[in-house]
Amino acid sequence: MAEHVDLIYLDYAASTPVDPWVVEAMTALMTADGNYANPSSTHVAGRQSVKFIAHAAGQLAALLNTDPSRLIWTSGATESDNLAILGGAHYRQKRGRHLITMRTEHKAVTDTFAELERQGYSITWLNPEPSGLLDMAKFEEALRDDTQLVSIMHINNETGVIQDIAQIGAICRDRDILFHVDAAQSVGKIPVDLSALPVDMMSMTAHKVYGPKGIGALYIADRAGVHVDPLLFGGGQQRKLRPGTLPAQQIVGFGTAAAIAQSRMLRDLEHLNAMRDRLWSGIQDIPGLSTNGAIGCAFPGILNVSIKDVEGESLLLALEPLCVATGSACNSKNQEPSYVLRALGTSDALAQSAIRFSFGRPTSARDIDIAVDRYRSSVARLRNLAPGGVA
Amino acid sequence: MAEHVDLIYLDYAASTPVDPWVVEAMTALMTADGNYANPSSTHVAGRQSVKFIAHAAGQLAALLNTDPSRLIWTSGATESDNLAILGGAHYRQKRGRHLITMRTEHKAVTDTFAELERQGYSITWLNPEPSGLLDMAKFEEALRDDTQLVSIMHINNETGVIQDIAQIGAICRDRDILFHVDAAQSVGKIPVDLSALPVDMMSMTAHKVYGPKGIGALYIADRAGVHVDPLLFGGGQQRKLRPGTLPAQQIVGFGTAAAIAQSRMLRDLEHLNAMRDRLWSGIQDIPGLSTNGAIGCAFPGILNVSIKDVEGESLLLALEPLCVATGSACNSKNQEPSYVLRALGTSDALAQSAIRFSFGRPTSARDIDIAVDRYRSSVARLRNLAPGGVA
Amino acid sequence: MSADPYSARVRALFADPVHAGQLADAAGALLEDQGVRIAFSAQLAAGRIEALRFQAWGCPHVIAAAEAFCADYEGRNVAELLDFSTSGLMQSLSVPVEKTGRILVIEDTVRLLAQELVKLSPKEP
Amino acid sequence: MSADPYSARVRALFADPVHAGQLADAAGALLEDQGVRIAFSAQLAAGRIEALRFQAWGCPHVIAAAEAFCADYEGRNVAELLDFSTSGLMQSLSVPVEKTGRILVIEDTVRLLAQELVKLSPKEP
Ligand SMILES: Cc1ncc(COP(=O)(O)O)c(C=O)c1O
Ligand SMILES: Cc1ncc(COP(=O)(O)O)c(C=O)c1O
Repeated sequence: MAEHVDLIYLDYAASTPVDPWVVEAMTALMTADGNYANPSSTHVAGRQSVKFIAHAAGQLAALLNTDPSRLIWTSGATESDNLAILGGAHYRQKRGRHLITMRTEHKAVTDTFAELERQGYSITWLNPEPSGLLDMAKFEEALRDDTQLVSIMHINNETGVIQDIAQIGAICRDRDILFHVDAAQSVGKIPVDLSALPVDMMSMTAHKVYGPKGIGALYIADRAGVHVDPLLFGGGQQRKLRPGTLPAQQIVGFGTAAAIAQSRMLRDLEHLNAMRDRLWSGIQDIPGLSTNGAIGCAFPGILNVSIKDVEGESLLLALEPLCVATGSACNSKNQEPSYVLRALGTSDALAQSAIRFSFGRPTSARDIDIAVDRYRSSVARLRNLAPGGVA
Repeated sequence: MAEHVDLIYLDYAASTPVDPWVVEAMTALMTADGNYANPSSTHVAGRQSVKFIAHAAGQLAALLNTDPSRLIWTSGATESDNLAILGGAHYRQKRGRHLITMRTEHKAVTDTFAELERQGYSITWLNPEPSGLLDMAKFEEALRDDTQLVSIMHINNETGVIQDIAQIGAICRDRDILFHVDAAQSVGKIPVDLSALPVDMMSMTAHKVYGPKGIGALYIADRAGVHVDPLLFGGGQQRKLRPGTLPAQQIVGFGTAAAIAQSRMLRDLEHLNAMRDRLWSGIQDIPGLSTNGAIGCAFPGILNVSIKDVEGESLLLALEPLCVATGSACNSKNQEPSYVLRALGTSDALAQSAIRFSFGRPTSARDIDIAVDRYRSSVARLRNLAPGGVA
Repeated sequence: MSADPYSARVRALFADPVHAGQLADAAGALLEDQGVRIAFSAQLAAGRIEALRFQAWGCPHVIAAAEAFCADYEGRNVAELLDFSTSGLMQSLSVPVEKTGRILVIEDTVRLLAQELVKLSPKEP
Repeated sequence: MSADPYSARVRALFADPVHAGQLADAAGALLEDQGVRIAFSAQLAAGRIEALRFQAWGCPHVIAAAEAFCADYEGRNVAELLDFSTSGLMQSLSVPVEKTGRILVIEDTVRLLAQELVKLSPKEP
């Protein structure tokens, strides 16, 4: 970040820089001597845009091992989540109005279910185990004859905990329940094989994987009974499921990012593992430290730790120039302790001290070392500042 | 367009190339040494994104002479139209369920009203005069005690006809009716002063005015009773009216495009006038030629002409390498004659032959001369090819 | 969104329809249906179609199909016209199915033309 | 979306709270409320506050406010403490209104401290 040469960015779960190849591919679809035509236009220039979009759909589909025709472009995972959940629930409402999700989902999911609750649907909100994982027995108990839709995320954005979507999906498939997965944090980061996974709908977004902000996709499986009612109406684009001029440069940005992610996924994962382990081994001996979500169940790109007797907001400020998150990026304005960590059973005081470190391709050992240093010294300083004697 | 050096692009009403300054501003918000952080993040990097977004909101607000806080970012005019119309109708539904629009609106408006019709709202669909304009007496006749929302576009995307939104708005304001304007084709092209216009909501999009595709805005006036129910739910961004990570690079692209548009609007308009007049004077003497929409009521960036005894699809192909449109870009796949032109009273046969030429900053006199030449020779050739003797 | 709606062959035939026109002193047939107008004219010599021309008002597929038909049947026996069907043209030109009706107008016009030509042909003994 | 939640002054006071700590052999006050813990300790000399220190567990505004208070009142008369109110601090540090409750904990602790100090001060005749 040009203006802030000293910043150490460790917030890749909130957003990533755009890969230079992605920027280049996008630029080629914008400039006057590029392909800027409206893909809805029938003329040669319009058809050229269509080709670029088709190519990008192929790239994203290849990453997911699915057919490009199953992908609906949206403005991001938030819209994808809404389309899947509102659209799926509305489409299935005559069959039943019971839906299941977890308390640890992203706001784009929980707020959407809350809207369906206002609309008269019945929602079961499941709590995770302290590890962060969903207990399968509890899940099966929650299922009802009128259950029509289940939405469980893949990688949790705060803790990195990875749910077993294959197992959850198999249970849903058995009972012909729509299964939606918010995969905003996993697509392009860990393997996702939609030809093998019993997933009906999957939300994704480009900006968590070195693509541009403001472009996402919803995968909709080609299976009887799997469909959504649209949320937006207009020019009939995308099989009337999501109208509006297709933002070709954004789509090509997402496609290029997907292709890059596919080509280097194992390398990326190794790197993230190394960075996470370096950070963890640098701080794990601090008294009163604990992880949020079991580290063994978690994606290595995220490490979320709480610390006893340290106030979270002051810790965050003391950590500057580290750019890290407290709660989810999307509600980090909120001073309330994270509802996700609370659902894990973390006390308010501990939840309030949570810091989410998240790593990315550009993260270096030096970044981690600075982070270790800064975290240790900030904790020490704030503890030193606090009065003793009161619990 | 690199691959098609010979193409003559005259479809700027469908989409425009992105201004190089806009591309540059966008790139700075994407690259690793730029400002790529999530604007929802509280850390220094996140706050930097927020500043860029605030600057862009200021640029767009300045173009419209309004306050930046009145603008909601969306994925384009389609979403803005949906948010205004569905959201406005839902918000006001307890007061009444009668709504008014015109048959010549864009699909993003007509399809949204059709959805409200399915939801049980009562819609009055007004026809324009043959000029394309709305007759004020007919409009006032259509108003009812339970009318809650009126949506009339500013510049028509097919004909260029400009509605008198000041007058329509004044009538609505008198009766406390929400007045929404789809200004996708006018913002940045002709003066729009929201401090003076009695408009409650206005939809706009960047890609018609040398900004990127996939970013739009909805203006919502600061007036009692003016509000919308959200369509999407999530992280609480944008006063809960439109959640999702703000796509900073897209917003900055729109803002930059708005600033450029403001600085050169009169120059642009002069240029478009010259281009339109040059084309018109080059073809107006062709027997059987007529304009769709009265040229005197139209924005000079668009010239829509029909021609007797010439089949539209063949004309379009014969016109290659001109990139022009038949109907609206968004339904130009559709072989049906344009519903917009039909609503003007144009016969099916004439509507089917309609060609929309639209001009932009890069349009040159040479482009126009080639277009004139090509149009004349194509018409002559196709007429020559046709059998006589049958009406 | 769509790929190019016209095959290379349609584009070529549309761009240069060498059989466009009307023959003087010739048998002809003219039909209008499905928003399409087709006319053929033919000159015979000894039971053979010596020259075949078309006129058309219609979409590029119709024009290309009419041109392809003329190019194909010029020089053939009148009797062969009776076997003409559009299915081959539909395929070779990759005409989208929704345009079948229009292309059938060509078939009907060809049949009309064949009837006219049969009348003119020297009867076989 | 938000601007920097901390004013430059808050940032400076938080970064370098020179009055942080606890004085030995001093009067003190400690309060916990609103999720905030504050302690002050003070040494007197001839009715004046010779040294003033704080300890705090709380958000940056609380820490900065405690530091600002100490810096301000060191050297002053004990009696002046009784007039202390947080409204000046709220303004000079641009504390957001939703944090008023927390800052009032400082005011309460100061009042406690003042009571302690008044007990120790030589009575005026
Ligand atoms: C798990 C999860 N779901 C949804 C979202 C929302 O994604 P977007 O910003 O693309 O709307 C995010 C990130 O913000 C996320 O982490
Ligand atoms: C009048 C009008 N309204 C709405 C739209 C839709 O805009 P967008 O492509 O930004 O969704 C367009 C252009 O396609 C338009 O011309």
